Amino acid sequence: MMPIEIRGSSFNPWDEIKLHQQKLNRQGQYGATASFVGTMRDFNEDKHVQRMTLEHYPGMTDKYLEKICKEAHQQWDLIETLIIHRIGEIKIADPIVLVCVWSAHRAEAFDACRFMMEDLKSKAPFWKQESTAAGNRWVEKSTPG
Amino acid sequence: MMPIEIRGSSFNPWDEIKLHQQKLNRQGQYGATASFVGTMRDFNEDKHVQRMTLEHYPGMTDKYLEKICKEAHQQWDLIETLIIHRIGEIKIADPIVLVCVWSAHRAEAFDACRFMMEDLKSKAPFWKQESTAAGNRWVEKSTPG
Amino acid sequence: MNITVKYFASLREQLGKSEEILTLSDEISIAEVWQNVSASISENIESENILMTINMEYVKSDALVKTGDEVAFFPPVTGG
Amino acid sequence: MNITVKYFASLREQLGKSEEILTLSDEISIAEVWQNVSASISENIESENILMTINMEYVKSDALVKTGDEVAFFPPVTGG
Repeated sequence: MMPIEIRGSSFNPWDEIKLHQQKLNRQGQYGATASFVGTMRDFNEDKHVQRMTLEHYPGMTDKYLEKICKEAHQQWDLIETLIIHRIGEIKIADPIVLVCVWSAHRAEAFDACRFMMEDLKSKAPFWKQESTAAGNRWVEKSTPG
Repeated sequence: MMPIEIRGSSFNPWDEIKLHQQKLNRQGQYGATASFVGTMRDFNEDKHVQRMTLEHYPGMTDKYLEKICKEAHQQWDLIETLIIHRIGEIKIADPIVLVCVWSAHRAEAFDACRFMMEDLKSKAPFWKQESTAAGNRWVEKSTPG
Repeated sequence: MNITVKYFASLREQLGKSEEILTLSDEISIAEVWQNVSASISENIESENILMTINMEYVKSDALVKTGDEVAFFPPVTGG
Repeated sequence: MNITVKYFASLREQLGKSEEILTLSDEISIAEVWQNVSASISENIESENILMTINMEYVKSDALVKTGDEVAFFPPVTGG
């Protein structure tokens, strides 16, 4: 299945994983599930952040996330991957990204999940603009992985 | 909070994370949540497995899991950790272990989650006995991490 | 030959546009397209700090642009 | 001096008991306790393949056992 999804509104990552696992219907095959959730904080680079807007490159975003999943499946023996990424107006504590990987054994799940997040952070065409008391600012670079 | 829990009956890891996050009430502080779930497979070392029994060392198990959490908190800047581990009769597709880590940034969450799982796999006093068509057998070693 | 050029995030704001159609007389490199379109920005942006794509695939600055291509320029990405 | 000794998993089955109380005349190392209790097992188990704890903490084989200690022996763990 390897779904990727760009979401315009808030989502609960744990409900999404639970639901996707039910749909996947591969019980007894996966022994390992590694997930990462990135969530909006109220603080970044010395400033309180009030809200955020996530811009993206429509068309390329989907294409790039699909590429990440395909590369992970080529590099490791995986059963399934799931990526969900928010766009638009983000509120404090909103989940921004979910990456989840199912595999038979744990090394593959851990390695693939981290690879996918690092690749997404460095190359997937999304941009954050934060609103602070001092005005709006574009986030210039991601935190190191 | 750093809770650890030994569970005698089936649990849903995604419901547990969701619930614990609500109780934690640190919205806006964590930007990263890394989790790992180990699930019972129907196949191990060339044999179909029907069910499994997880034995443990009561008293030491809790103590050891708490030690893992404390060490992770000493080594990385974490907001919260959660460990749940099953004991007793395990059915195919039952979750066996959940490790979840909340932190401000992703490197800490990924590193701590993996460290906790590897330490748990190599030292926490649990033992698996599998039931196969050929009878019961003790699992002799864990898969490499 | 016509190409579509897209701009995102801070670069879109600096240039004051998100998309334009350029008519080129020759096949040129994407670096030359960047020199062209970035000439109007007062603060000089080094092309090393700009990501470049042709038809939604990352390319190096010496990649050639063909007619009908969708070219995009944007600052380092900050999703996830 | 009395100590409690616990056995788990395959070792518990091989020894046919999960716990016993031993009376020792001297303070001895946990390795010596292991030699004592494992003598009855037909297939020889190398002590390197056995994990040893005193009062629920992992110890090396030269650790000394004191009166009242809870000692445990078990095979490699396989949880998670």
